[in-house]
Amino acid sequence: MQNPYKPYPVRIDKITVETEDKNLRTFKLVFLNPEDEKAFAYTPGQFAELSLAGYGEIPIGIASSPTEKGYLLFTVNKVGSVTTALHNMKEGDVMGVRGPLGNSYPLKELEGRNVVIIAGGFAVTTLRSTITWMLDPAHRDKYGQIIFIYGARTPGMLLYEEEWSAWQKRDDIEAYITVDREFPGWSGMVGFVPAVTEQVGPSPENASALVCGPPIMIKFTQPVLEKLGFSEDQIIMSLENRMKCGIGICGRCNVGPEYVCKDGPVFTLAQLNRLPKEY
Amino acid sequence: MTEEQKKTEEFEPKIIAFLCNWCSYGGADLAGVSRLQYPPNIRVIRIPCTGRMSPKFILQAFRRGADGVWVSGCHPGDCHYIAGNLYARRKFTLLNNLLHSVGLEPGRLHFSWVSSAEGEKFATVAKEVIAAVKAAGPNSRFVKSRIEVA
Amino acid sequence: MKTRTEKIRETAKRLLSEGKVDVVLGYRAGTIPLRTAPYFARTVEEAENLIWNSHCRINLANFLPRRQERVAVTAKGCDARNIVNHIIENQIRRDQVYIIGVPCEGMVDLDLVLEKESRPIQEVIESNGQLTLKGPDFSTSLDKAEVLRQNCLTCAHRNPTVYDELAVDQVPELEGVDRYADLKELLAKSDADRYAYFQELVKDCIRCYACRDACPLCYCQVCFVDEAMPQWLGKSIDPADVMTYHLLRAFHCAGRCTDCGACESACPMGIKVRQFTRLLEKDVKELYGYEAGLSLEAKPPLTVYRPDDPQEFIK
Amino acid sequence: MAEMILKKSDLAEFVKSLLSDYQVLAPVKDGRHVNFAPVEDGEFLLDFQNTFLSPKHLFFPQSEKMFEFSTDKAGEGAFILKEVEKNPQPRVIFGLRPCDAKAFQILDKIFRNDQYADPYWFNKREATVLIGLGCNHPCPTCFCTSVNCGPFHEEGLDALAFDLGDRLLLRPLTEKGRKVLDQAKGLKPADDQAGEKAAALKDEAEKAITSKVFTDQIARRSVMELFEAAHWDRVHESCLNCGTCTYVCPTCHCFDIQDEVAGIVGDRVRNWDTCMSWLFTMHGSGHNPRPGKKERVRQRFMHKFKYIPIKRDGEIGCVGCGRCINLCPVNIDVRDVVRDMNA
Repeated sequence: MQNPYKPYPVRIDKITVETEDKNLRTFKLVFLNPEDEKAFAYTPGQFAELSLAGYGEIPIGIASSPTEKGYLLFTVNKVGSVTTALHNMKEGDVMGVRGPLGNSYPLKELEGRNVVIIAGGFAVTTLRSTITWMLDPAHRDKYGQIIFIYGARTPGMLLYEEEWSAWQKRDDIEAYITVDREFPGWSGMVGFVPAVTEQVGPSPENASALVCGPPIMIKFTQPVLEKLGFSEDQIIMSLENRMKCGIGICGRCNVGPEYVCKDGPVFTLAQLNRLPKEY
Repeated sequence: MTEEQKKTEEFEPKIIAFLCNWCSYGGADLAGVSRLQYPPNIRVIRIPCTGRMSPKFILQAFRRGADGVWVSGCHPGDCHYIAGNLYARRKFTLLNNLLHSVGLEPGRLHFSWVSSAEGEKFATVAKEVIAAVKAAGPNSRFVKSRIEVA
Repeated sequence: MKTRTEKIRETAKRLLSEGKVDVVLGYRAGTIPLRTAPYFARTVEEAENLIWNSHCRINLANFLPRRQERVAVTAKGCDARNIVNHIIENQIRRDQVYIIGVPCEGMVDLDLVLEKESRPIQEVIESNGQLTLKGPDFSTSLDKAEVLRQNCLTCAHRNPTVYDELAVDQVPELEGVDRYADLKELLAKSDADRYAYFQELVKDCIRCYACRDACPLCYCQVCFVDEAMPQWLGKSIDPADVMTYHLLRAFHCAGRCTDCGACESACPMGIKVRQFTRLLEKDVKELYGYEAGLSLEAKPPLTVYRPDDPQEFIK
Repeated sequence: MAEMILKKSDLAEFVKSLLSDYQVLAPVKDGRHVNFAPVEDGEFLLDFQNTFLSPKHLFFPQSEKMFEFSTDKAGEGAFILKEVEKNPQPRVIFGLRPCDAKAFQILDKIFRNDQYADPYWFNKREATVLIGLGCNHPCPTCFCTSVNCGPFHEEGLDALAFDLGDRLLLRPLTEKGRKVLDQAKGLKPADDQAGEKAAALKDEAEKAITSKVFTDQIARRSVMELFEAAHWDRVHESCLNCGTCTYVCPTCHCFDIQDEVAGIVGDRVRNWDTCMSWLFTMHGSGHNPRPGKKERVRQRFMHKFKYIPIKRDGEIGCVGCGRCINLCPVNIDVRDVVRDMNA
């Protein structure tokens, strides 16, 4: 019997400090056994349990895209005991990755449609994966217009500057990057994500919106999308809850009958409206 | 020399000392500066005041394998925060009794008042503590060992 | 003479109908024999469900912290002491709580009853100090005095000391009881024996924390067992962790415990967890002359000191 | 293979004949309580109500090692988890109550979903043969007949025993059960009379269960209708949020995974956890999706009576054993809660 609790051993290849407060770091992980990489076949929107022997596991969205071969990227905020231990690790250290876990963004169903991607703060990780995947030459033709709206509190808190600045230069994606207020040296957009979304005004026509961000951003973005004409089926969100097993057994991430870890983390707003707000 | 004595002789205990910043830590410093010798079994953790001591710290030290714990602060009346050590004294009394009642061996848990001028006393008490813990032998009570489950 | 139940209902109805309190906290009958449940009566009709019998083991003071409304509580001697504790510790205001004192003749130890009668009991009748347990094909009579909880047998304050009214007349306090006779015997043993005794005592612990959760003193927002940075104790069934839990739980009750026995009554495994708290209760009384919850004025022993407090053990 | 008869005086012979291939567990008095323990002869109980604790710990111990690892950086393979060798011994559990067997069957469905199977549950589960013992005298708190179970329910069992007084009727139910009964000594083919008596016992026991609840309205109502019902505002009031009900429950299965380190070796351990705990759902950010007693109490009952049925083909996550009713320190009676949910 395959043991679904057993992590693949990986080596930390590179650690990138992402934000000015140094609380967010991106870990580039390389499998110790090359065959494990094949077994770890994932799609954007999925997550994995990062496993630190002696500290435990944490569920983190996969920030890299399957089109980026040879490594996995995870961007981790330092909050609890496992993430703190992870932040204290060094390049070359060995840890574990268990997954891929959960469902993914409905990339198949999105084919032929316009895609609006709205992200706030460090919830952008799996959306980075999604955009990278969609922009890959092998996939770009399958999707219509791609609009990316991304905001953070300050310019220094924006993740993946290299990626989004490259996307801003492309003509096959509209990237709107915003920060909460004016900052010296910031020449981009200013304003909260919901306001910028309203300003950009994406058409709901043959479109779906992928929304991921802090609860407060979701709370105010949802009405904007509804005003623009997006139905609850067209709004797709990714949840997070405290998790342990990641495989739909241990019971703590339940939202109603759904296991966020296995049936989610991606749900349409239509699905969420039929569930208790226990997330 | 009997077997028992030999064991005690060879045994080098780990002792965690919680020292108050203003008095006993200074006392330890003075003992060092004065080149007073005492065996190196003591690991010092500096605390702001004995009033800061929580029973959690002491239990945690034993749980993690300390053979002895020593808490030391300012003499009554000398507390930097006026009465921290006097409040602490009541807590220590109750905790000391509780731990001994539930079976902590004599000689494992020590309390003292050592001022920053008492380098001599610090070294003396350190020797006493170490001798007592050595006499008690390696600690197995309240110690967490590798988990034994199915 | 009216029964305690009748008096309590009467008082509750009066308080509710006069608008003196928003809720009366008492007990309702259990859905199965030998049990009661804490009950929140908010209307005169609901007050009809209040009862009093020998199975009111849970300490109702436990439900007071962080309550906003005005609340009346039916309180045994120990419950009242715990309410006093809460008032001293600013968990509830004196003017917010109306204490209906219920002088108490002791509560029955459920485990002890079930030990004496293990067949399925369908009905319990209590009268004249006798419990009659009835099953489909049996009827057993027990002397209530034989099956009282140990803390009730040695109770020093059966009558509430602080109250707004008494439901019934005071009962005589017990006399000539040595609360700590068994502890003294235990403490006379060797440290190895005591260690073995306490290890054995908690060996069945399943870490459900019912003892903590039933205890009125345990109202911390975050209990030390849930703290993660640092994690003070592991969460697996491990003897050192289980013991650390019980020691720290007990220590947190030092100088506050009224020996109400709620912890022990709540324990599903029948562990005598009071053995830990009683050690501290005994010391607090002997060393600092303090018994928790007897007066609103007295300062709890760990919040004060005397320059000449005993310190023989300090070098 | 047909039904067999085992005289109680031959129980020791029966048990001994299995010992070469199996460890045999049966109900024995353990201090004040009855629990399962290894036996080597006929010295065990047949006239008990039920074991004090649910026997789920036989397959799902409160603490179980999953992996071990070294934290010695100097050594080889540091920080890489290694599976702990598990070769569960073949076991026969004799005298299991039908409700607890039904609970195992529910847990089988929970520990295996369309993608994953839990090796720790199944390695022990599959190595075990369950011989149940029907309840001739159900307790007043039993309500198994209301939740797709009963005093002589057969689901989850490999064989079922009927206590006919001085002898037992053994009914094999699965291949595994047949194999054990084939091997066992002391058995004789059953006569018609025994079968009739067994049927009568079953009938009588089912009638003796007067405690009833209904779940038809729960099944009909939507998650949100049940979730938002007003009665939840009262149920939790007396709850202490201790873990007693979940730990004694035969179907509660939520667990936590913890790393325990001692020196330079460590173990990844899984432990029972409880939805009654504040920490259970607490996010690292400080946000708690189930912040209060009301949400936590509601979760437990909704999980058992609505969520599990939705996810596991209508199977109710309760078998009516009554342990939580007997052990709840504040007498929260699951039957009352279900009545409220179904009202």
